[in-house]
Amino acid sequence: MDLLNAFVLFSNFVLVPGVVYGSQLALGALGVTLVYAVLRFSNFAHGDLMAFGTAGVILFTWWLQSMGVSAGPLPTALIALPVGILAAVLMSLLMDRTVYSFYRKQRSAPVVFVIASVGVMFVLNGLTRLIIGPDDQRFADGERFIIRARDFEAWSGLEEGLALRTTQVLTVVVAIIIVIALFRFLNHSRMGKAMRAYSDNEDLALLSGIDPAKVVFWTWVIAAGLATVAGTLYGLDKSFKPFTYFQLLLPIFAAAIVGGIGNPVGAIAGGFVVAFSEVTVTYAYRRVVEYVVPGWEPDGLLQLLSTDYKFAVSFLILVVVLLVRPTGLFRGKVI
Amino acid sequence: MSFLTAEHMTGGYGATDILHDCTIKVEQGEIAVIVGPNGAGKSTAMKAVFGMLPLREGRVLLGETDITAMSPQERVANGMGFVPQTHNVFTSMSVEENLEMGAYLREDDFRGTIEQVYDLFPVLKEKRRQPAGELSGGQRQQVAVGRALMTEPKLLMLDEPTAGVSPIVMDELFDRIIEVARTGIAILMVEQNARQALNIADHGYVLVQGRNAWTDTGEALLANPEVRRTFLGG
Amino acid sequence: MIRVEDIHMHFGGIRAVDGASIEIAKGSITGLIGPNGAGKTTLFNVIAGHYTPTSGRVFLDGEDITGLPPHALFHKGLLRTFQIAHEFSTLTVRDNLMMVPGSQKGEKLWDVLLRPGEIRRQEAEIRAKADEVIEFLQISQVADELAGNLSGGQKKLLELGRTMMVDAKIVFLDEVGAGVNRTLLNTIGDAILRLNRERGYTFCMIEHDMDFIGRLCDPVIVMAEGKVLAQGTVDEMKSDERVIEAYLGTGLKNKKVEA
Amino acid sequence: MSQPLRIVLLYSAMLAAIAAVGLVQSWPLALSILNLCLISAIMALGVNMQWGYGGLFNVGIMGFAALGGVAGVLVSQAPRPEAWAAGGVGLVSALLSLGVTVVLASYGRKLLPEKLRGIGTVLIIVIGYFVMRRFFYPAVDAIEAQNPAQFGNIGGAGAPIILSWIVGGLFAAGAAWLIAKIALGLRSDYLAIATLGISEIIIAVLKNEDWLTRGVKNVSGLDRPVPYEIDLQRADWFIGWAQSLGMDTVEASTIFVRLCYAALFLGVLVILMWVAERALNSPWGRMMRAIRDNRDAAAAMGKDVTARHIQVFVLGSAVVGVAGAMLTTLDGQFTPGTYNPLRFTFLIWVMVIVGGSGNNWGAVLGGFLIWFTWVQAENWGPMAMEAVTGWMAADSALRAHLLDAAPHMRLFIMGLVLLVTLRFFPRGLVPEQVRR
Amino acid sequence: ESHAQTANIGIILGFTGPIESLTPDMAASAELAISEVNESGAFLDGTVLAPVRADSTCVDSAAAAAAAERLITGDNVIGIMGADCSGVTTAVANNVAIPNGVVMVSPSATSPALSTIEDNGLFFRTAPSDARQGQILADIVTERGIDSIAVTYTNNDYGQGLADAFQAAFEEAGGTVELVAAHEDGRGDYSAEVGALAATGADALAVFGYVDQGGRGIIQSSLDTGAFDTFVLGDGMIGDSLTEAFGGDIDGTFGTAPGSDSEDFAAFDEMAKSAGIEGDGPYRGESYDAAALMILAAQAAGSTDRGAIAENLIAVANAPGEPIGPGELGRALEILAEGGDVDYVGATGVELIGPGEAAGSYRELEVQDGAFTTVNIR
Ligand SMILES: Nc1ncnc2c1ncn2[C@@H]1O[C@H](COP(=O)(O)OP(=O)(O)OP(=O)(O)O)[C@@H](O)[C@H]1O
Ligand SMILES: Nc1ncnc2c1ncn2[C@@H]1O[C@H](COP(=O)(O)OP(=O)(O)OP(=O)(O)O)[C@@H](O)[C@H]1O
Ligand SMILES: [Mg+2]
Ligand SMILES: [Mg+2]
Repeated sequence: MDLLNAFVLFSNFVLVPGVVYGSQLALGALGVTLVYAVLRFSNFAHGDLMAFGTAGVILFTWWLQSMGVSAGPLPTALIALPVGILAAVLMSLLMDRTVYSFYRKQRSAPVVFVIASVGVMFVLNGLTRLIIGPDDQRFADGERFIIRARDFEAWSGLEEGLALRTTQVLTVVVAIIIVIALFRFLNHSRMGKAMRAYSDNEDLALLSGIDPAKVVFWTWVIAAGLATVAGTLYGLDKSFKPFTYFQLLLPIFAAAIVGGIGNPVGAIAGGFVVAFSEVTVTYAYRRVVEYVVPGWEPDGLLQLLSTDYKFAVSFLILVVVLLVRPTGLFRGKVI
Repeated sequence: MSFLTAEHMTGGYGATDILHDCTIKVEQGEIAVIVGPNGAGKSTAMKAVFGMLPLREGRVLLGETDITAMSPQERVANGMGFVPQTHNVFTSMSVEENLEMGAYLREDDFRGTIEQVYDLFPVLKEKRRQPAGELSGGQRQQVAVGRALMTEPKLLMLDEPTAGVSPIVMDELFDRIIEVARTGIAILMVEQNARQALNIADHGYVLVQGRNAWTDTGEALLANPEVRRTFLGG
Repeated sequence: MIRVEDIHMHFGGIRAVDGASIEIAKGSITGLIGPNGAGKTTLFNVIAGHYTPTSGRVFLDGEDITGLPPHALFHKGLLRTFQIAHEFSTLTVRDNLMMVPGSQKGEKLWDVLLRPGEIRRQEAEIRAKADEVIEFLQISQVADELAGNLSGGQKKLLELGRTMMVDAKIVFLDEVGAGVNRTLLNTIGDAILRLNRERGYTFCMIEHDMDFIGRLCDPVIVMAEGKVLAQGTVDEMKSDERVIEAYLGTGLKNKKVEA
Repeated sequence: MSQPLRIVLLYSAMLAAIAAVGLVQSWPLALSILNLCLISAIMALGVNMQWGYGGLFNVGIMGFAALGGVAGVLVSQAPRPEAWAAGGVGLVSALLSLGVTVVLASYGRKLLPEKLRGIGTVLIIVIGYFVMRRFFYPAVDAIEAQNPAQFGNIGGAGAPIILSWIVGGLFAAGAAWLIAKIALGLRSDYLAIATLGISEIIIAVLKNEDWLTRGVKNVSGLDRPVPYEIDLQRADWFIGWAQSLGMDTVEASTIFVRLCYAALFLGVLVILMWVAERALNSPWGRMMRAIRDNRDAAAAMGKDVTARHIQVFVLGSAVVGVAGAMLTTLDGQFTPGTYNPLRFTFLIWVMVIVGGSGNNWGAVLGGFLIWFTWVQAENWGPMAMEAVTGWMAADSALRAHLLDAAPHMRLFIMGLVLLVTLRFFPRGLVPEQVRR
Repeated sequence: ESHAQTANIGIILGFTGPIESLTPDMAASAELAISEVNESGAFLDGTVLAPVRADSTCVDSAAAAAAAERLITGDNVIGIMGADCSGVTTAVANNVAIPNGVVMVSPSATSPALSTIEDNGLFFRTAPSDARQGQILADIVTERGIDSIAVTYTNNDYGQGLADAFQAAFEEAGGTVELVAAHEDGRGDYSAEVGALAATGADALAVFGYVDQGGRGIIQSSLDTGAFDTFVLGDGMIGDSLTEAFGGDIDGTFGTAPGSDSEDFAAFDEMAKSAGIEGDGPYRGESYDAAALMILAAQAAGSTDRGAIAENLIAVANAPGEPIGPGELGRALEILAEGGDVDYVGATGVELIGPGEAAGSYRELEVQDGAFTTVNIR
């Protein structure tokens, strides 16, 4: 019984939030990793692309809501998703046409692309705020909870409650689906292989009759799609604020790289590493321990490290991982 | 009117021309070999034929059609296959995937062709799952040629296919190339193993500093003492 | 001079080198041949310190050098070339050569700031030396070209040239011949012989061109599947059944039919 | 266009732009922009050493700049004996026990028998950690209890702040050396994220360890290497001097002070530039480029790649540290909150790449251009927006909305400038030159 | 009048960066005061005031200083409303405003260190100091019989200052603070903080942050995980967007916000809303007051001379004189024009003590049926 309580407590404050945040990072990291794998640069504009796409979703969601459309228990945003994705895709393609394609022709060094993407980041940053403003926006609707902590206590008769939110489940489910889909796509579809070939050796890809334009096109379509989905799920679960999305960039990159950048599986793993290293290390284990070891009343909080260092810790763990596995958990690319 | 006609090619990578009025022709079912000192422009000529080098002058005809303006991947679609001298495998992809990429444009079932390639280069079959980047130099070379064969081209261009392959494989390779030619495919290759190459060549081109120095049949060039001394190592 | 004892080099499941033991006598030109994937290059990488072997030892003049980093071995007079050319692509051909000599004053920051004079003198010497090598390799026309822009063969020549910039004890050549014009290759052969005779360089070279091997090498070591298959003079090897079967083959089957 | 000519042209264009600010807006503004340009240029120079020469992808610039700032505080702040009396002993013993732990741990690895090695070291570290906590927390609490509103930290050495420029360099160098020892085995983006992580850790420490530099409570009112405007405005000699020039005393004083700073910064930049140019154009520079091109081959040619990498990483970081200390000096305060990757890492990278990595003149120019834009975009943005919305009805909702968003055009314009420059100078304004 | 001359007032706030979502309303509020004055036409015989905005970025001292430099030497403003975050505020004050003898009135910088800078009587702030609010909050909490509490604060000098003050006072009064955990604004996820805070099993959670920043995130995930349902809020957390978001879920939550009596603030809020300032972030009232104070001081001085404004600022802010609430600026200008005295109270009950600091009184608010209601004045 106590063990069960301990477990529920732990899940409620560590497991569930960790998994959800992890999946959110993972979805972001997938986009970053894909662009890196195919176009060979770290795309700093990804965070703001997420914000841009999500802004699109939000605006359309509002319109739907004003029209009285709704997805029942699920958030209306899901219906609006395609619109946001379309917006993000068009924007990415525009940016590629106007910015990146030039450097591809020039065969510029990856770092030039990176800096160009910083430029794109600034531009998107401005545009997003121009469209929807810098403020916090709420667009979640439908059934917020699947089960609330109290209801759970009542239902299970335990002392500890476990809350589960629609958005949390949604996030995880979508994450799983997308990962599987993407994985099959890259490894088994013709275009997927073409992408990998192109990323490996551009000239030789030409000699195999691969059309670079197509590859680039699909890469952006997928990346932008991922960005919007990730952004929307995140916004539903937490809340939407452009600045926060920019801030997300760091953990996302951390995830992608620690997992082994250029490797989808790595992105997922990385997402969870980062998320859990944030949550577990700074969690105060006193009450869990009290359940597990009855009779022992520790006076401290049994907190390994104060939350002030949460961000630092996640990076520390990241560095350690890299020292053990220099190209990430799943053998990422080195360019 | 030959199958491939690349005439008066003049151009280079930057300001200075590498090729000067260089002409190369290949007939279907024939093997043409380009030899010459290092830096003569052989690879450049190949790239030019394949549209990977801007030409200032000259034109490239495939059959009747003028393909001078075509992009490389369009040329592939038109039945040209090319094995570059360097960077000629997808290092991060498995051997098998490398071959599959060769067949990228093919709609039909290419399992058969893959098997043929494996018969030609048995090592590759063992290593089919290994990333090409981890292969030995010679093994890579075999993958590269295999990839090009997968496209089932009408014109096959090889830039030093035998560089770094062991004698036994080299002989196999030349045999295979002859067979391929017999099936009516035109073959254009650059070789430094010039003797063996000219041995099987119908036509030979000796390139010096981007110009055609000698052009003749394989035997004739092999017989030409001047050529022997200066390019074939006596 | 070099003694290699039962080297194993495994990559995951792959046994690239699987218990090879060889001796390279001082002053010899030893040939190392064998089918593609036999483990020759890997063995070189182990000897030259690029890989630390899974097991086994390497000795240079009786001193155990297993696992020493490449730059340390360089200073002990052990040089190597790369099968797949490793040029410094954003340096000119001349700079590629000039950067080679060890213990250059100009590579110490303090001296750079404090002793410009000396450095200028030293640079002059090194430059002269580099130009000699360029001259010899017949690449003067591209001396100031970026190495990245060289032709395949020219890159191979550059590889060789770098080993000629310093006085080495022993030089490992990994297929310098591949892709090099045969006439030029002969002159290179002569040079190797000269360096060997006059300056007492020891050479160990991987080659697939049997004529070239034949001209230079004695003894010849044949590797296959990570092990030493046979060893002896070129002619012995040429007639050795196993070697023919595994490596040499029996020449072209279909001779070209006259059109 | 030959490189020297190009350099001359671009540099004079840049200075003209700054002068234009002086003429159109005001000279104090122009000068304060110039000062920051100089500091940015030095940072860019440091990063250029690491990336341009060594090909090291350091994304931890922020951290090194911050360490430079710390030096500013620890050097110049007045000593606070009462704080040391309160917790000095504890602090020192904490540091000692830390040192002892490290030593024991490292020796333990060698001495302990194979089996015990793993657990042994861990044990030593854990014990050491707790011993350290024993001393550390009481001491820290004692120190932070000392008048927290005003101080609550260990104070400084009370030395002239200009010394901190050197000390800051040393701090950064020290940290860089440690990091290099740990992380330089990593390649490209992996090194990047590692350095980024470490810099985030540095900032986290500075934000939360109040006993050191008051954490987020900030340290302000650091003393200056140059006179205060107020004093000048009261000094007769200055007033007279200003009048003789026919200038308003207040403006004269601000201009004068900024000129003093400019002189100091320029001095530092010139020295560093001299060294950097010497190094880059020497056999050392050639060796670094070779290593950057191909580590394996360089190693095979007898170059100690790791040692060189550490060397250039430490040097570059030191330069950034110096710049960091200079910045703190100019601000007259140390605020950990200031240090965010966008401003102190990515912006510097933009400077280097736009300027032309691998080329000192380029990096410096990049520092000037990007900082100039960064500051000027602040009012170009709204101006542009005014212009765009000018034709709209004064009360139109759209116009209001757009004007509200005007400040964000700052980043937008920054981005445009960056993209356009990079579009026309893909290899940077002054690209690395091929040495023929 | 066409021949009326104009004067500029600088408004320097972090329009981009961490608090970009708070500043637009703050600026608008300040401009509200300015337009109110312009409409009255009573300022210095019809001089028209024009607001000039500049971006402090909240974090980048150097950029902020440059921006302020522009305002002062470029646009020659008569005074500066700002800056916001203490870091940039100090930088601007020390390096630009004070050297140039320009008045600065910050609506939000609360760092105690600012009290001690050598400001030559040029630096003022309408935001009350943390120490006082901490004390008051502690009293309220104890009175409500809560004796164990967990505290989280936004990791800047405002948050930490308030947290420190609160902790001291609360423990003084015999309560126990189980855990004090900082949170960074604008982070992606706060489950770590909430997890730790929840583990303390404290009765309530004190949140000293900003209403639409990390503070909101903390409350959100506390509610989601059922960790806390009663919250103690600092002034930065008071705002309708909070109640809009969580409605009845946070009934019983209470906190403090500056303001002598609720009417004044309500009046201001009224004006603000009708002027199209939808948001309800913190510091809007303070911003309005800051601008108003400068203008009144100028009026009292009878000129837009920078020095004169500084000399008169305290006088107009404090008694003696006719108390002036929000929306009464026109009247105040009249009085001053006639040489009378005013005691500006404004939206937040301004009272400047010591070195130009506000000693405002506080309203105690509580969330009842999903809306903030003032239950007490302190
Ligand atoms: N890094 C690596 N990872 C995995 N396998 C490797 C790696 N390097 C080499 N191998 C394998 O080891 C074997 C020997 O490679 P090696 O390059 O030594 O052959 P080689 O004798 O040089 O052949 P060649 O004459 O073609 O150069 C090959 O089968 C190759 O696939
Ligand atoms: N990318 C490039 N940019 C500039 N010059 C180049 C480039 N590639 C080759 N060159 C120059 O063009 C000339 C011819 O090069 P090419 O590769 O065609 O020679 P090659 O005949 O193939 O020699 P090899 O037998 O060694 O392959 C060489 O002098 C080389 O320096
Ligand atoms: Mg070639
Ligand atoms: Mg090999």
